[in-house]
Amino acid sequence: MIDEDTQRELLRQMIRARVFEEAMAEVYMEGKTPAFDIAAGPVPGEMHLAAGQEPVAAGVCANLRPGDAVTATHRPHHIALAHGMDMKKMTAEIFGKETGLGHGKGGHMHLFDPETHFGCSGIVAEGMPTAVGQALAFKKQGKGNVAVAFFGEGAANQGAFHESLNLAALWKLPVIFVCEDNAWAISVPKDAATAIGNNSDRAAAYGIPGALVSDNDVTEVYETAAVALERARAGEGPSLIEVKTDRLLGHFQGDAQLYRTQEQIEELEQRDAIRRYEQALVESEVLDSAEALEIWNRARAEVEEAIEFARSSPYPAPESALTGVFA
Amino acid sequence: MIDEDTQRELLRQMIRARVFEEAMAEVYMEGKTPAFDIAAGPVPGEMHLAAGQEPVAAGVCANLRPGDAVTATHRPHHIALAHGMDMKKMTAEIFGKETGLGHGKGGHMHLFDPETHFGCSGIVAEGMPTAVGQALAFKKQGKGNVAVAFFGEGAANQGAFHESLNLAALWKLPVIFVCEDNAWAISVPKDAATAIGNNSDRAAAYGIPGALVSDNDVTEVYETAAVALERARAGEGPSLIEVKTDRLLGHFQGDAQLYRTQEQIEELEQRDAIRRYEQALVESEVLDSAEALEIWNRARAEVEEAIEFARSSPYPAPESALTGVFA
Amino acid sequence: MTTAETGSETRLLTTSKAMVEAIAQEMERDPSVFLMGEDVGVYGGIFSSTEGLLERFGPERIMDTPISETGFIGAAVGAAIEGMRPIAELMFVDFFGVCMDQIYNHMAKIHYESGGNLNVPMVITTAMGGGYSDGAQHSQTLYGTFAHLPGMKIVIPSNPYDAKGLMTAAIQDDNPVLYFFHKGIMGLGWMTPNPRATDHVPEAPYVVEIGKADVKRSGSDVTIVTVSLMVHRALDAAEALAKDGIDAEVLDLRSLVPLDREAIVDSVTRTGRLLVVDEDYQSFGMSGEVITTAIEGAFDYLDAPPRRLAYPDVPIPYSNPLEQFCLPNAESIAAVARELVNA
Amino acid sequence: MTTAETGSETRLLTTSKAMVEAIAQEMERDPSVFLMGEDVGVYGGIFSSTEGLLERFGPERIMDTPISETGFIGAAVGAAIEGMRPIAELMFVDFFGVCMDQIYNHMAKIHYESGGNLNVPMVITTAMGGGYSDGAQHSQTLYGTFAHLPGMKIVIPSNPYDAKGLMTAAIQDDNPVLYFFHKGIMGLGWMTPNPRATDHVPEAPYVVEIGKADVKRSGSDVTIVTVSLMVHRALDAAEALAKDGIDAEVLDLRSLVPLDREAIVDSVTRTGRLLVVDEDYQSFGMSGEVITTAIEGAFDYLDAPPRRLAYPDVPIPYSNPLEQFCLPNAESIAAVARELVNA
Ligand SMILES: Cc1ncc(C[n+]2csc(CCOP(=O)(O)OP(=O)(O)O)c2C)c(N)n1
Ligand SMILES: Cc1ncc(C[n+]2csc(CCOP(=O)(O)OP(=O)(O)O)c2C)c(N)n1
Ligand SMILES: [Mg+2]
Ligand SMILES: [Mg+2]
Repeated sequence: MIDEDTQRELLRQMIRARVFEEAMAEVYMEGKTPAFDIAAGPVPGEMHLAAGQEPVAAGVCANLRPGDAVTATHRPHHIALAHGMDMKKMTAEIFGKETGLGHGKGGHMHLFDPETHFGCSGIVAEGMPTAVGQALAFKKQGKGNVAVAFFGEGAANQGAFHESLNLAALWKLPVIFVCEDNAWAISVPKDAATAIGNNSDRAAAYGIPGALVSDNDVTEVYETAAVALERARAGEGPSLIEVKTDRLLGHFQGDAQLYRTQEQIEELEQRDAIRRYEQALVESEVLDSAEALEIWNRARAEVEEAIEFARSSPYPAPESALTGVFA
Repeated sequence: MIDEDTQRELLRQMIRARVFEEAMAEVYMEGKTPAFDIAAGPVPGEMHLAAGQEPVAAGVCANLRPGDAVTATHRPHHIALAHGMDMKKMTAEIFGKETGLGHGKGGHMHLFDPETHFGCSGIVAEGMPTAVGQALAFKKQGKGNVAVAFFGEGAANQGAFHESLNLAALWKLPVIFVCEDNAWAISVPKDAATAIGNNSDRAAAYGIPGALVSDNDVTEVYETAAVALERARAGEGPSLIEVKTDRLLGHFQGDAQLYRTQEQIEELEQRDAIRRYEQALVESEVLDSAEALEIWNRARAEVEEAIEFARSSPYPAPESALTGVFA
Repeated sequence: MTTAETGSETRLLTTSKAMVEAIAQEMERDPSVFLMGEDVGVYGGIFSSTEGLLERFGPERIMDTPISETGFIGAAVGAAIEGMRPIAELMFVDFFGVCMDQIYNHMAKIHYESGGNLNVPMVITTAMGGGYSDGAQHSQTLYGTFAHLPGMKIVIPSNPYDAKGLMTAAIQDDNPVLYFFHKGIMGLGWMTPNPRATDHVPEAPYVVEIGKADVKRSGSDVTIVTVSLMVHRALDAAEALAKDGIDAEVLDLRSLVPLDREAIVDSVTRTGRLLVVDEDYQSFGMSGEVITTAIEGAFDYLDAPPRRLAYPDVPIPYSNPLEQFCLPNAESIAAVARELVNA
Repeated sequence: MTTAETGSETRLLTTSKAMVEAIAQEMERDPSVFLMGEDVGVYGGIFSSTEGLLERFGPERIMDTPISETGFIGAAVGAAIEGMRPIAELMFVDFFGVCMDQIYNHMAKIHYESGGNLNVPMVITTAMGGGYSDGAQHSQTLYGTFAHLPGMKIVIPSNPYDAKGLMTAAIQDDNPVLYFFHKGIMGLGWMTPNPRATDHVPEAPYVVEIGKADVKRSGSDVTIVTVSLMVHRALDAAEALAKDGIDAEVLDLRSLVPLDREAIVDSVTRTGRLLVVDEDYQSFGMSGEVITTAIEGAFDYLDAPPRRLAYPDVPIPYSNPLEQFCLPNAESIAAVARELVNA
């Protein structure tokens, strides 16, 4: 049974991420209407939002300790926030500003934060070996820390998945592999890409535990991750966790989603995991509706502040592009 | 029960390969003594011999039909021969001669033969996707043919293994994956590289059958391959077969094998699968000792002839190096 | 702008539609052609490079793949040596690192290693180029990387007409061909509008020969050699230069392998001045090769040392002012051309 | 031949032993240094690049890996950003295609993308080069491919002294460094003997600065620019040329990134003639970059158009006469140099 503080924290983290993503969806369209130009507006480039996938990030990251590392993908915001990344610096990076994490050089798919040991990569599955290496370093340094690699179900058919799991299992490294199975890789459904139903079954190919969380439930994610993390911290090696989750929006903003029906999308919205969890906490009296509303409002204020910070920050000097290739 | 003709043929193929490898081991040293120089002699470069692994090649290839394709690795001779490659052209290629399969451009790791649909690659595991593609072509062409990818147990930890198996399983392609588990990848033993004991267990990660042949027995290889091939020809998709086999020699010629003991090597020699099979056939009266000797003698004559052909063939014109990049 | 005469009706097409038309016509003509890649089916290609093909040819010939580039590009190699003519899409060229072994150690070498006994007739299509803040892993051009490695032809169209004719040629070629399309020339509704991304294209199939550069604007004072989107920037620069009385020739290489060295030498011999514009990283790439070609073939005709304006040797930054600072554009091209002419 | 003064005893060492000594000394000094790769343990590296290290440092710091280059090179990247200083061996550079994404999209870019907040202090060691009939997938040099892509330093020693000093520098560098060693300079007992592969090497640790070219022979008539084994071939050629009264300077670049453009320009300014010798594929690579550098910096000092002698743009053939035909050697270098001087 998860204690009540943690339950409220899980809800809070999911709400923060959701509010952030919804705000991004709006900001992203600024300057891009009426004629959509991907390069235009305060937030240019591709924008992959994770609305619907918050339970995975919140449930896993709530188990992490200072010094634990996380690598994420092209869809990193919910994870970065749950792992404690500074929302202002993150937003400023997404706006391409000097005050951003990478002074505008990284962008939305390249959020690197030494403070929270967070990194991400836009190359599918290729963030996974980084986590393996972080875990290797932790083991060598005797730190007791763990690394977590998040990746999509689409990534599980890439060679890097296989090599990462084998290496981590072989060397009994403190790393957790978390597959966010949102059923889609852009327009390609999982069953058109993956020869079996559940990636968690692939854990057996490496002799490690594989756990399946089948309905995007933050409680179950939390508890499953706790077991895996305990194992990792005890020096018993990696685990693979697969969470069936939902991608409520398009692959990226602007995706017309012609590959799925409006009904399918509405169905996902109806089973929204955050609303479900919020309701459950209210019903079990962990919080009341007013407190829930307060969480939403605080998240809105925090996100607004972060966006305001990003907006009002200066762009980096153009010629700074030429520096910083080497330390 | 395998019919007697086939039994004799299995023995014959294994013996041909063994005699070939032993001859190569000798020829390879020509011009390299007393001071070993890898570039010297009639057969320069790396030389990976497969003595000990003949049951895998013979047992699988005896099931193949004209038009079936095979891809092999850096250690390809036994497979090429069992699959019907012309021994003369193959030997000439290994000698770098104009009469070789690739007119001297390929060499020992790059034997390509359109007649037998044979190819190989020196990059570990990267020959596997080729076989998947050949199977894809056969399916599209409605040919009823099958492709077979041979690879080592070391290759099973490379990303290409994973991608190939998933793709083949997903598309139900007529392809067989045959892992020659000789327990070593150069100097690295399997258990220092592979998180689980049997690669055949990895078949489950792709929802395909995985079969284990545990003692380098050509009969068992033959029968296991027969099942897999039937399945493939019936349109039911790929299978993974793992054979525990023995590498009697070093990784390549010149390898001092400091990573294993002389005793270990002798143990392997003592359980030599060819001698065992020969004895069994004599005991079960499939052939008598004279007939067995005759097989050895014929193989020796064939190999000698091939080497003689290679020796007496001319080198390609040096400037031919510059042509043939494009068709 | 077009050199070939086809005698057929032309229509205004975007580059992406022209490219798709070539694929469709070759698929009609030759049943051994099929296409594989990520999101090439219902989605029609992230950059509309396969739009409408699934509807027309069905899922057996237009195949969505897992995210397994080594797997499916390797499978294309295997299918090609068995007589098929696969087209495989690598969604962004930036992803080459996950499948390069199949591309350069297998696709590009098997013909040679086999002593000519096997052909590998396949096409890899891939999107390149930045300018829209897609960051360091989604904005590169990288054609120099591929052009350095022998055994594959490298084709880089700049406009709809060439896109169609070069695609037809690529599919018909018995060799592996890498076909790079710049996102900014495709004529996509969601990229910064580019008037040159739509043009008259003949309906009937035709071939633009691989290995022939094309003078997109002739001039007498300076030769600007480049490819793809930078052809458009160079043409804009040439217009500005014309107002200053500088007559620039714009040579579109169209392919890097084979490289039309004769065309480079010929143009430089006439103008005496060379500027190479390159969206790929500056060092060890196209700009050095083109300049060296001019040195080897037209040294005595040079009135000034050749110049280059390339993407600097830095990863591609995300932030718009940073990225735009790095990219050559009409103004910076014209500025260097002026310096060169006045040198 | 050596420029740095270390004041310590020297011994005759092969290149491989000099390289290993640097690794061992850095591992003694800095507990965060460790080494991973295939057959780096008991075997000691296929080309003796790690000989004796396992015995000395044990399996925790000298780690044999599975054949999973993406996995373990990626793990090196992850370990590096967490404060370790890994050395990862890619057994042959020819295998880069199975792990290039980790190398150029991760190792080389994370520092830049992070706005300088993360360092990736790691070394990739890799064997290159042919000449001994190892075929198209095991004989390449490929340094041009890596030098084209920003974010990693490229170091290519030619002799024992440089091998040690550059290795020390590479390990101490806070940036990713690719360290290419040519099999033919290692001094292996089983390769064609090479007298320059053994030389005096100081016992005490020392650094050869990355990014500084070295004049291996000074001369006044022609500058021969090259790296690694081709430095030896060029020195042999220079001896032959001296007999003809031609005084050749041999400039060993030692690193391609950073490229010591000043040294190239300086030498060419003095000699007026440039020959680039390159074991990598000719086009779109080192030879073009060096020539362009000379054009940019010393155009007015050139007495003749620069020349290049490179590996031709063909995959590497297996058969000895074919491969030797393609490789530059002392005779062919001297022949081109003579043409250049007499031009
Ligand atoms: C190696 C590689 N191939 C293709 C892509 C293009 N791409 C980006 S995201 C994506 C889909 C990823 O699907 P999944 O792993 O399920 O993550 P999701 O987008 O669902 O979060 C693809 C194909 C890429 N970035 N990297
Ligand atoms: C991608 C790649 N990495 C490393 C090598 C070097 N190498 C050649 S063979 C070999 C061992 C292969 O072991 P295994 O797959 O078990 O085949 P075996 O040699 O035992 O037949 C290695 C590491 C290579 N050729 N390709
Ligand atoms: Mg997904
Ligand atoms: Mg093995």
